[in-house]
Amino acid sequence: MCVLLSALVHLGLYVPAAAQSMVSAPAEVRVNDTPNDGGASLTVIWTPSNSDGPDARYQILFGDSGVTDPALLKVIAEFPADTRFVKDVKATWWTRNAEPTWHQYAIRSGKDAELKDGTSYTVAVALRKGDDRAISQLLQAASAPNWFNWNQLNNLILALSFGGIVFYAISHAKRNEIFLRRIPGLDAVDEAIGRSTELGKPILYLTGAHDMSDPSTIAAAVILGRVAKRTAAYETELLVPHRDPITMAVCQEITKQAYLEAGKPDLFKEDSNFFITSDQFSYTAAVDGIMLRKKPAANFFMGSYFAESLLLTETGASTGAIQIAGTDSDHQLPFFVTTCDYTLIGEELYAASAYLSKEPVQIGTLRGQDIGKAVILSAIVLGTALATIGAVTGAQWPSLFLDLFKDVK
Amino acid sequence: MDATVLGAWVATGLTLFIFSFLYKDNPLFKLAEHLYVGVSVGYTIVKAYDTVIVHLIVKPIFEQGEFALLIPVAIGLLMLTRYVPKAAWLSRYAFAFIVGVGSGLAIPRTISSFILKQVEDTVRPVLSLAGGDGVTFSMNLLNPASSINVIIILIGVISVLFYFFFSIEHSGPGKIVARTGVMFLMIAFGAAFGYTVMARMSLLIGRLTDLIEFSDASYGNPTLWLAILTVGVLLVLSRRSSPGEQEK
Amino acid sequence: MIFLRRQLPLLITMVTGLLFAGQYYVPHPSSEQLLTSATKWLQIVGGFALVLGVTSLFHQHAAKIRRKEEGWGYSLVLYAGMLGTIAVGLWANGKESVEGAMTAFGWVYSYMMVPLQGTMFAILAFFIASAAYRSFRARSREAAVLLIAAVIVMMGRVPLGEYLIPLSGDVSQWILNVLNASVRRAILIGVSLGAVALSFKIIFGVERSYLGGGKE
Amino acid sequence: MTFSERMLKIDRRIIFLVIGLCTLLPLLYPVGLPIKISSEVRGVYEHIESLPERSVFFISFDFDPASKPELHPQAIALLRHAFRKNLRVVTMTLWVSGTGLADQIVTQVAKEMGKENGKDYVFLGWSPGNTAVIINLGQNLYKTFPSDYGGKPTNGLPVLDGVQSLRDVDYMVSLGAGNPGVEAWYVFGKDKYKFEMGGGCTGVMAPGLYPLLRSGQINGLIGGLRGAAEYESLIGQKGKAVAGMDAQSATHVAIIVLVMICNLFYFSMRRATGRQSQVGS
Repeated sequence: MCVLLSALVHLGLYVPAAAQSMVSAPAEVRVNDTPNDGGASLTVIWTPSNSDGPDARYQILFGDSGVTDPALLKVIAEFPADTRFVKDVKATWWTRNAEPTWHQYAIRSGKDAELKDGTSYTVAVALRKGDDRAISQLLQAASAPNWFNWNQLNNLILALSFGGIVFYAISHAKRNEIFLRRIPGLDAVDEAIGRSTELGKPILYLTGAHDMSDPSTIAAAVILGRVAKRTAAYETELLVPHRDPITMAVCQEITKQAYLEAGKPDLFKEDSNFFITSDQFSYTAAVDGIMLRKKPAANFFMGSYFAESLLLTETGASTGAIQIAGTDSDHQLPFFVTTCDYTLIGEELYAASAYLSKEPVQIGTLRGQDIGKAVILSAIVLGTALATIGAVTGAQWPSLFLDLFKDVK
Repeated sequence: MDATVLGAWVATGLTLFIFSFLYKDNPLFKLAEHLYVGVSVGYTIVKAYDTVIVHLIVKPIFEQGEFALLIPVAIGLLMLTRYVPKAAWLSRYAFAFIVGVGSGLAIPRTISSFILKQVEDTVRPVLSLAGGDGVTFSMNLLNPASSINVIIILIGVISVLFYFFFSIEHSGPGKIVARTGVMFLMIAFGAAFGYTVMARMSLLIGRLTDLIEFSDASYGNPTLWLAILTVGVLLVLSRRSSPGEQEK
Repeated sequence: MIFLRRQLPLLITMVTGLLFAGQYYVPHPSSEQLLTSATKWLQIVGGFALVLGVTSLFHQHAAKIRRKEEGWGYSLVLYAGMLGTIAVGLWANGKESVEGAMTAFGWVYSYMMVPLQGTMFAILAFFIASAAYRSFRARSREAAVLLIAAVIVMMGRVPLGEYLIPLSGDVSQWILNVLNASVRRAILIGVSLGAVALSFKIIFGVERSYLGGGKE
Repeated sequence: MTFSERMLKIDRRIIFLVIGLCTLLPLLYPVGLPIKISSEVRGVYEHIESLPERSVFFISFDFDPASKPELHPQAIALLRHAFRKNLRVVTMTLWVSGTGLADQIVTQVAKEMGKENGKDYVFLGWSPGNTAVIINLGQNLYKTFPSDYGGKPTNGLPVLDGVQSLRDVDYMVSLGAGNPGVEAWYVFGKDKYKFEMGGGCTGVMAPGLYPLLRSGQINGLIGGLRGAAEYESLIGQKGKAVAGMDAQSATHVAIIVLVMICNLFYFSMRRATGRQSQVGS
């Protein structure tokens, strides 16, 4: 293989000297360590020549350091001369260091060219058109691993600033009152409890499939506090079947507290929160049984749900109960939306819980996320406007902004 | 009896027992359901033992001498202290490690894949310079990259993002944007519902295909006999429980 | 003691969290080596986490049997299924098949686990139909929009629908590709912001419910 | 109670029966309606079609028996295509309860196509750790899976010749029924290790993956049984998915009819109650 290749190089080299004037050697060739990578790669950059075209081809020559005879270099790549431009490589304006119209080729360590970091190698570029071939000057370079990927700078800045915003918002929320809009679903909650009282039927409240480490379960527990307070005030029976023993213990505390706050501690029943089983379908079958036997007037489904959602809400709907759901499990949302009377969609669940709990960490996080969303919203609007201007006028300056939201590796 | 024939009988029986839930919750369903939990837990334990203990821990450590792997083993064992009340706090070290690494890995990757990439793709020129026609606005709805669709996607993304905005009251012009967001959400939910119908029906088709296959005489007609058995049991059970149900 | 029980775990979370978030931006081989080792460790620790999940189930049903609670016979069935599977599994060295021939473990898998799990979810087919019949009503403008989108997608996804109304295929494709994609994208961005915020809160010890392990 | 009200409160077991019959009858007496190919599925098919022989094709079967009817036919069709193109096929699963299924699928198709284990394909098995497994595969395949499913050491297998990590994979498809699935493979795999990637998923997951499809993060998507049926038609080997499509047609149309009837009764009921309240007032 090697012999064959070097034979090819020889053939290319010993073309008549007169023909060499036809094509000019690639000019301003630069060979550097490929930036922003883990090493073992060199990048070659050179200016376009006026012989560039589909019929001309560039060759990348490679060899050990100290080689001065181009004949001893190996051709490791060959491609049409109208390809491999700097602009084809995905990069941002702060990492691009050559004109977009120049040529660029990255030599990676592989079978043809084994690169060791710190060792220098000889590299040259040749332009071939028909039988003519011209070779640039021979350059020496060594590759090295890098400590930072500058292409991901925007990612890092975004991460740091968003983190900063969240913590700032949390500390701000600890000191000040922050406005949160009222979640309409909460009115529906009160209404459902009211109706249960009128009918003298119990209320069923589920906290979802996950344990207390999931934010949606925490939100469900917070909203349970609110519901329990109302049921205490109206003296309505509350049923909370659980799938996780720890969640049950926490919810028991929350319910007790709610009854205390409502001034009816004597009405609190320890067994209104009860554990069924952690298995998905046994739990579902049991809850369905409760729905059919006790016919609660209102069913609440808060927290995280999986395929069991439809089995629960469909049975609930068949008993004629008012159903209110709140979940961040987006794959189950369609079923809740169709079978329930009111659904807190996704983040509305967290917002409702933050609204009720008034806890600075929750409110602050929500506010921080809102700011994040606002930034993204404006970036999208502004970006679309700039991209359109760029596309219509062919101007380059919009990319100064657009590159900030580009994912480049 | 041949293992396949026995398998056909067992599989058919269990399938029918579970389907009996459609009539109502009954002991046959409960039996199959608990068996399901037991078998899948047993399966997981065997797989975890074989993969983790044998192939990822014992072999590399004793055959290749990778003693560094004792560290994750120690972390894993710490996790199990959760069940010893006095030493339960030790499990925190394990969770601290897992959750710490998990959160660290997630931050830049989430930003890259789900924020930057998604914003990058939403930000597209609304008008384009196509060939020699000058500035064009393409109206082709079927081409997702056409100008009209770029605008629709833009409206959808913005209005839905706005809907999940909790710092401002949804009133005035905000109300219109939020309402648009709701409409977009409903369309997406409708599409998801429609798509899911196919998913659920596929499961049913899969089970029925097996039942049809097992109704073959070469297996001894398990589907037929077991269906008769299941219905029979259900009838007996409902007879027996109907006077008792009044008490409940 | 409080340091060991409380601060040190939080410190570990913070150090590992920052380390592995930072790792992403560093292409140097030593940073890659760190990532390789850590993920290898997580793989092994993940195995133990699986055991943890299983044990709680173990406890629960053992208690049920011990106290002879209602339905303890089913718990016995569960145990029998589990122990039987473990026994055949270990006997077969944890392989469902050897050289293409099914082992006893493979038999349990193919003829018990596969039909059981498959049928559990197949039940949903019936419920989705009955939900469609009983709840899918155009009660409000939102509900009407949802309903129409669902019907179009249902039409466009099956050959008979496309045969009856040829346009439905293209329209459902457009709904999925454009309308649905835009909504999902917005949700994805929102959820991701939430996830990043949560990760930050965990790393800096603001959110610590994952530590669990009872009260302080 | 009016007729409409009574019809709306019909025992749901009657609907169960209708759906059962709509599924069963077409399965027993298939019709075979033609299936139109969507661009999402074509994306995956054409990419595999464009791969040169002996390219490395990586499939992760990220599903369990609960999604078997949808993803099993997809897996079979993809493997048949890959083997026919003489690709080197590397398979694994991230879902523990899917290990047995994945093993069956790979063994069955390989046997049918006369492929040799270790040379033309390998099944790496399952490993715990979810996303950690993906990252670790991207760093070093041999460290993640020191041995394959059968216990053979992976290092030195001819099928893995020249493959060090996910970076050396030419095309990757995750057949996902949830998490970890297609999204996880993108975020923790492709995002950094830059292999070309496609996806297959259940109907439940599919609508959520369209943003990734739009942005080119995945270059194709096989969605549910319909996607599998399209793929089966593309490779010209009809299987379980195509056979199931008639039943799908019947049940879908049945549900659409049910929805229409429901709304018909609903509106007639509303009009009736509206009239009543008018009379009352």
